[in-house]
Amino acid sequence: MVVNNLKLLVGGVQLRDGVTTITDILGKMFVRAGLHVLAMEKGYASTIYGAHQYDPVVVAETPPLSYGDDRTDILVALEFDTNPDVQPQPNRDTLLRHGKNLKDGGVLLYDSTTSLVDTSDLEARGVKVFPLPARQIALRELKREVVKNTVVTGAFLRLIEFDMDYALFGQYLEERFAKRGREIVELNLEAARRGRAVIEEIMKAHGWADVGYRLEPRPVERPMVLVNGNEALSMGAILAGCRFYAGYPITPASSILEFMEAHLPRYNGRALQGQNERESIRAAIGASITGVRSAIGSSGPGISLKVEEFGVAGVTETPIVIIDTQRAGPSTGMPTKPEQGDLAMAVYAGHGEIPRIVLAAGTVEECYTMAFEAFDLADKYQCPVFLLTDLTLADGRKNLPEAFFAQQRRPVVRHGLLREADLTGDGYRRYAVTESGISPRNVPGVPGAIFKMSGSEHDEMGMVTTDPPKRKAMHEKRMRKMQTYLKEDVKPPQVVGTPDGVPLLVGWGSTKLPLLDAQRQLREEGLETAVVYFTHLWPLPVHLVRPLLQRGSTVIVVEGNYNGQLADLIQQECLIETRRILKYNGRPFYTSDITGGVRQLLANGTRVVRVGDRAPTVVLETVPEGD
Amino acid sequence: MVVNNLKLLVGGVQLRDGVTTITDILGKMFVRAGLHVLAMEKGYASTIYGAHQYDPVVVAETPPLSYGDDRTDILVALEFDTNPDVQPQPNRDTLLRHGKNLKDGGVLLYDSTTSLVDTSDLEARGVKVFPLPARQIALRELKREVVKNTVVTGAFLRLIEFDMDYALFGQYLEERFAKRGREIVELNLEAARRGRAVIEEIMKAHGWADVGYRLEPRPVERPMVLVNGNEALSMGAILAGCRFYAGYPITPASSILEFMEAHLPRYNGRALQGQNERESIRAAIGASITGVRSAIGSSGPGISLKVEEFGVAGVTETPIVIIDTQRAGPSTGMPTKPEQGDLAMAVYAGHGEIPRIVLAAGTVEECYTMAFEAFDLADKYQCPVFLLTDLTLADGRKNLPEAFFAQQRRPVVRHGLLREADLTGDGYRRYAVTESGISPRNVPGVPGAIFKMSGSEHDEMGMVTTDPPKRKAMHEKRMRKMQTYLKEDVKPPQVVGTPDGVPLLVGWGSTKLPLLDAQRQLREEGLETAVVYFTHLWPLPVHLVRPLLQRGSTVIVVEGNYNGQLADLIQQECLIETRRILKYNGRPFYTSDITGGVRQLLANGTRVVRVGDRAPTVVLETVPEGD
Amino acid sequence: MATTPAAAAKVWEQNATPRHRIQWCPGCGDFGVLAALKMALGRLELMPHEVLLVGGIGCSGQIRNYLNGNGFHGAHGAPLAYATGAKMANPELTVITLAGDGDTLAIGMENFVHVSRRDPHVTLIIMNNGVYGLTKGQNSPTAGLGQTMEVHTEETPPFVDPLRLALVSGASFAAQSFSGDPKHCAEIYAEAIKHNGFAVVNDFSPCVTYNKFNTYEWYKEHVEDIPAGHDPSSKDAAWALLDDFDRRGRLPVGVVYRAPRKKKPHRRLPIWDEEFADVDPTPMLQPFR
Amino acid sequence: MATTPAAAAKVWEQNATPRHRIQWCPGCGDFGVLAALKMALGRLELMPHEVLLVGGIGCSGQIRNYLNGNGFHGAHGAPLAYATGAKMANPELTVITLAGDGDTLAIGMENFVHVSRRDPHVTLIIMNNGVYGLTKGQNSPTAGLGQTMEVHTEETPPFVDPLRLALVSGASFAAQSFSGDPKHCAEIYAEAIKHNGFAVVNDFSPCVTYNKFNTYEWYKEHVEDIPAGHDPSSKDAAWALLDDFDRRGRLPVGVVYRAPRKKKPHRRLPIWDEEFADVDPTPMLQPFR
Ligand SMILES: Cc1ncc(C[n+]2csc(CCOP(=O)(O)OP(=O)(O)O)c2C)c(N)n1
Ligand SMILES: Cc1ncc(C[n+]2csc(CCOP(=O)(O)OP(=O)(O)O)c2C)c(N)n1
Ligand code: SF4
Ligand code: SF4
Ligand SMILES: [Mg+2]
Ligand SMILES: [Mg+2]
Repeated sequence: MVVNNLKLLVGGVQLRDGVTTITDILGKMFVRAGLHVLAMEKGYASTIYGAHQYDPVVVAETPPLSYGDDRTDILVALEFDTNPDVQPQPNRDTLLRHGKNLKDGGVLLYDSTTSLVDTSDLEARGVKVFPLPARQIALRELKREVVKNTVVTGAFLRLIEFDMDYALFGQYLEERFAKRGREIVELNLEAARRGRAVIEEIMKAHGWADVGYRLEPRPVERPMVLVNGNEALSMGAILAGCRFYAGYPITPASSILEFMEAHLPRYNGRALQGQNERESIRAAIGASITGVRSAIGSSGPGISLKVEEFGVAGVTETPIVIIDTQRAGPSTGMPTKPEQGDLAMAVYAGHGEIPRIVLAAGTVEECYTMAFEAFDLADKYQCPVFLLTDLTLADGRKNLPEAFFAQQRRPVVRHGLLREADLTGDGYRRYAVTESGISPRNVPGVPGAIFKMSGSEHDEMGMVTTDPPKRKAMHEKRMRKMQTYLKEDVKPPQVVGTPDGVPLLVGWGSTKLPLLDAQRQLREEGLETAVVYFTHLWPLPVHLVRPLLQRGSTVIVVEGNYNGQLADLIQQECLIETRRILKYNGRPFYTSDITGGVRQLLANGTRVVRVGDRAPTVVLETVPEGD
Repeated sequence: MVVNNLKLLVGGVQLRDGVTTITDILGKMFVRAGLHVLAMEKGYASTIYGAHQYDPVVVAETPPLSYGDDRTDILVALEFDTNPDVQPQPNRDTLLRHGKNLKDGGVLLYDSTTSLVDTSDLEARGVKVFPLPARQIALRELKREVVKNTVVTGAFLRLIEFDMDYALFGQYLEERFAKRGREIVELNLEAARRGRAVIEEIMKAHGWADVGYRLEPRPVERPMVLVNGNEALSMGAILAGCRFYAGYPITPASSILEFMEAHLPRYNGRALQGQNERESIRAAIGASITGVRSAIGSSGPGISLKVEEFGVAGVTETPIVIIDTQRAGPSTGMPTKPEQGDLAMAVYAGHGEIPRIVLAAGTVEECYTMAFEAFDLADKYQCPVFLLTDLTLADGRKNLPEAFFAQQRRPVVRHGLLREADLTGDGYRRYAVTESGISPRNVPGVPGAIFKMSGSEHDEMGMVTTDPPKRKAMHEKRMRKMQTYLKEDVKPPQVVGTPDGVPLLVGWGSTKLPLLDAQRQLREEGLETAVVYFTHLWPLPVHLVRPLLQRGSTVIVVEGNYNGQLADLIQQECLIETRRILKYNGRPFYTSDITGGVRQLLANGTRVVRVGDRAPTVVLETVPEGD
Repeated sequence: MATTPAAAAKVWEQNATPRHRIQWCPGCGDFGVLAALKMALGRLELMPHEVLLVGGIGCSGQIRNYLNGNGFHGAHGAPLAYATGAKMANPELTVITLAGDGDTLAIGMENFVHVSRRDPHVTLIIMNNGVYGLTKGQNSPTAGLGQTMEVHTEETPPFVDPLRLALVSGASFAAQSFSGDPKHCAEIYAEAIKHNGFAVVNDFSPCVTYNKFNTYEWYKEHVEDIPAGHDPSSKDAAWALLDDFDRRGRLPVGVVYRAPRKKKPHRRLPIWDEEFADVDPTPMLQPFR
Repeated sequence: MATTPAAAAKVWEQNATPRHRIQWCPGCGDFGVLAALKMALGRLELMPHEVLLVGGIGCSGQIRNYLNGNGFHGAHGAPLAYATGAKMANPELTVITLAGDGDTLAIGMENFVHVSRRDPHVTLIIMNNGVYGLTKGQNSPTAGLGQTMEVHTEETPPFVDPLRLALVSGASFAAQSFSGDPKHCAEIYAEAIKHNGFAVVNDFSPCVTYNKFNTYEWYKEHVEDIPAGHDPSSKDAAWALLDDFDRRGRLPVGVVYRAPRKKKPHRRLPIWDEEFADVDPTPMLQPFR
């Protein structure tokens, strides 16, 4: 019996089967029961209806590091019908795609409404199979198709022997449906009980006392919430003083826009759905000119379309936070799949050269904390600050103590925004050439000074000039901000382990957890490594990074892209040779990708290992998918 | 007496004074007389009227390498009035800005219509000063203001004792004006004679036999033409088979569009002035889909706005040539000033990773020859090919033998464009996964196959997919083209000199001539160097570059940008430390910038020298300039 | 051209990619557009290789894959510009742009106006559902059709009328259709494809998942055929018709405007080696001598 | 507000940057716009610090530097979008966008249409000269005004009428002026600036260097004041007026349309430390419990 440690995967037909309705309910209940949840692999397609959707959820007693590779303990298949594209049985997507990753001795629960599925191969591996005619029960017995998922939920709760008195489930239903009437709450409770009944029958028939997995509530010391990276980031942004946010809808950034639209007005802010990619960043720049902390959020294609405006912000010295929830590119690429392919764009995009700061969050926690940093840095350095996350983080859910949000919150302090009283005398120069590169910032509307901002090269007053010494001085002033940042604000990479003489596993972004998990795994296998994890990517603090990396025996950069974009930066800036483990197949890194890659690299002289040929196995000839 | 070796600078008020009308006439005449002309520093402002404009022209008996630094032999100042912005005399822009660069013993010719200028300081340096009331002669004596420049031309010809029988000048006038009537030709000849008369009087008054400079016609072995980089590039493109060109007007790329609009229709092609930056590249991609060799041309801001489409071309595998006539950025920057600031953008711009080839021309000749290469490579590799030039080249004029164009022309061969006969069987796969990465290319309209192209990740048929192994295979197929290119088509850097054990002067783009001139100069001063000059920048042929650079004693990269973008690429790819001489003040490199920089670098341990604080000296408090 | 009308019809009826499930929600209006396009293309006796379908990005844009014919699919908001370039380069192709209201009228607005002015022989079918379907139902620029707004704010602008915008911008053909009636759509599409100029068809194609206001029922109550007496060659008549329908709270279905301009003929641009055989550089060099 | 009307007028009359020569060709229409703006701003008794001038890129956009008031100048084609953001963030500012026909109607078309829909209290003065002045006279989208085109081709589309486009897109104020008559311009600009919504003024501002067709003389022959009886609050009247002038080959000058929408009031967004003092995160966290 495994207690409080399992990986559940729920799959079904997108939109129709309500996969995430189930994982949302369960996630909330687990967290309220004091358990830890990590669900970073939400799998969905860039079409609204009909494609296969899945959502793996790791539940554990302590905060899990690992996504659990592609191994699954309990598989819940919501499809009630067959996939017309594939003839041979079993022919439901969830089973087809994830069945073989089911652990020996694992559990399968599937909707058997239209037919039973031949699962003899699974059963041969000791998998306990539970056919549940959930849709039929909902339709025929309860006359409401919509409760089919509650039937499944009830069945699942029984399987893992969790919340058997429906204390948590009942509470959830109350919160959700009480307003709409008692009958709905009752109907759902009844549906859950029917699902449970079917499970109990099957168990009795097989003589199973349990299924080998159980979740047990833990004492709740600190109240927890379950949030994804976009939610954490949005909260961080609002608490950091962001009061204007603009975005054109795009996966996986849209949910930030939706959060902002829902919450910003409450805080006297405004959120704008741009009519296109450029309108959104331009409006945000316009808002920022007036002194408002402003941000935009998008993903690859939307960022590419905004490139010209980074230069505008850079030269006019307008603070702007640019959130890039990376997805698999290039071009439209794979809109619902993760990748870390936009680092080079963040660092270099645009003609000519501007000061810019590139940060990347690697965990849901960092999505929150780094939002504060991004707005503070943008304010201080009056330049674009990129905050990179990726689809894994954007959609990935994790429980966090509520106290975390209060502890990590920073007060809003507007460094260097001049007030009327500061504007004495006639000589206000918006672009005064200073030692630090930072010029005093006024905003229009404050009496005492008027000023001109320009994206053309200009003098200290903002008047256009091409005078060579003036140009040189102004360009150098702007670029000097990066030196000041490196002195005053940059953070070195996080180091886990002792780097001396061991292979360094270097990463950034959402590879953080898999890296730490791989380190743990390798240690168990007798190989010590140190993890060097970057959050502050550009400008690269060479003075901190180079000596650090030189301590290791070899530098292995683990990145979710083709070239190894951080590895390239390290080589360029530190002149240190890097080796690379790269994955760009549209799936996050698994622990085994990294451990396998490290072993391969160390075994031979290879410089690059490109993982991801295999997982997850897909049997369908052609995967139906949209854009 | 210096014969056939001088640097002339003509200056005046933009639009009003017709600076380039004079240099155009003179340039043509010099070339017809068998002399060599190099005029790479056309100085103009991003406003239409009123700013200072200048055009330095080097004339020599053999093809000159050097721009002659900022030294001038003969200064022609066309302003006839004073600059209202500046009180102290001498107060005409040309004199003010360029007077102190006039060589001791040089020559000054200026329009004295409104007043004489106090030039005693120049005269003290032995400068021969010729006040010429050109506008007054034109207005009062000839009753036609427009011939004021012909008066100046006549005077200038007399100064340098060139074409004294007006054989060449008369021929030019015939060609230009004969259609509009004999009187105009006669009027201009008379104007020239009046200018000459004034010079002769002054010379007589001072007792000067000559001014110390003379141009003598040379036997014309091969007929020459005088072209700028944009013209050479446009001709190359058309002869390379480009039949669709699109651009949104932008300095300094507009003249390519104008050339294409004038000439393409003659060759059954079409040129499109886009209504915006995106329409132009998108229309060009649309044309390319149908098999037409297509190109777009723009400069920094326009390239930044097109970034998303590079990815589209990369993933749909649509050939497209992207001409970037770089200008000083970032943002609107300095539209009429040169810079080499877009290399990183060309290499990295866009989210995700695509195959792309980045070439850069360094001379007017290479603008022509590399156009062929760009279109051939785009065709063969079905990807975006960037051809970088810069404002120095775009506007810079040089004489070339007509034979050069015929010799360097390449026939149009459409590698790999399938015809109906090639399309046998049912199995045409637009994106077939091949060893080389190159898939067979069909175009719509050819019977025998239909196909789908997509910017979303796709399978061999072009159908959208997110299947991990398929994605991996297709992404790798695309990126593999770069390996094939490195094997089959890349060219190593050009090496001038013997690189072993000497400092290597590394460059790309329009720094080529100054680099060669600096090498010559340093050799004269006893320092041997080798010039390593890149035309094929990305993907960088590490296998050729690394061993080459390792032969030198130190690697000094000379670039017109702030960071040292090629230097960064070299460090990243070759892990070789670079030192840098950088200039980004909106002016081209002078020989002395490089020689001075090299000496500075070698004298101490400095890694970076940033030149250009000084030249050219500008006295005006604020330089009036637009965008 | 196909050998026989029946053969032509058949060639279009087959699914372009039979192994692919159609990824629209059951009942999505785009099914009607697909059916209608198959009819129209069959009726016009075109062969698939002669056709280039340029798809937008959105649920709607996927139609390019469900339909025979060559397909191109690039950036969001860009299809009209690709189509213009393709048609300029090869006037022998039948070029059809199939895109959503978001793609065409939000991010693609710049192309919509300018391509209307340029008037290439390109057909545009807007699969207008009032939402960004594919990104989960946010308001598109046509959101709010049939509703009045009392208080305005920058965040929620009033809807755009694509027909009026096309007319003002210079489109030479403007029609409206309702995908709930594919047969009628097919007639309109066929007219549009034949039109020698830029032909805009604003197709009401309900999003059953995200637009709960402009439903099939709502459209059925609001669409009304354009009266037989309407003279589509008159711009004044077109405006009058739109005004009249507006006043009555109705949506006209049919061809509102059709006035082909006199066009300069163009040939396919050279692409084959032999077409470059005798290119004489002299006219280009001449001015530099 | 300035202390006295005379003081206000004076503050605007001074050159913003006296050390800078004005970089327009002698006779450029933009001089008239500059003079008119000085009059209008003075008359409205605004203080320079209350004003944000967002300039386009072009000869015209330089006007931001010749005029008192704060200035912003970013990418070509973008000023309306910056202006919208600035106004949304700080409704207390007077935000005026000054841009060319190329900036506004070519590369900036997407903003023109969408900002017309959004209707922020922003004034747009298009300095319309039919060319891209700053890049040396290429045709802009308004090129060809007053000329008829016999044969059409994609390369040279017919001109855009900014007023009709603004009206169709939803602008709540549309006017036309001729910079040859700065006094009249000033009246119109003042009306536009006061209008609580998006106000488009299409100003005919001749380019004496590159547009040899639409000259001062040509405009003088073609412009005609809008008759006193015109009711600008009626959209029908506005269209009728445009149609009537078109038919007669005349260009109306004055306010064509003015119909303020009912707007949701907004306050300046918080920017000072103390405005963030009591921000309660609970409503955000609540749903995740
Ligand atoms: C540059 C860019 N921005 C945003 C997106 C995300 N996106 C995909 S489809 C779409 C809108 C689709 O709406 P519409 O064109 O109306 O098509 P529908 O799905 O309604 O048929 C958006 C915003 C994208 N693909 N590219
Ligand atoms: C992205 C970009 N593309 C092109 C340009 C070049 N450019 C500068 S001004 C201009 C057009 C100006 O025309 P208009 O807006 O009508 O202003 P005018 O000069 O006529 O007043 C262009 C195309 C640019 N600055 N940025
Ligand atoms: S979401 Fe709407 S538009 Fe998209 S497929 Fe479903 S019904 Fe059609
Ligand atoms: S070029 Fe035209 S628009 Fe520009 S300043 Fe001269 S007259 Fe004015
Ligand atoms: Mg839509
Ligand atoms: Mg203009």
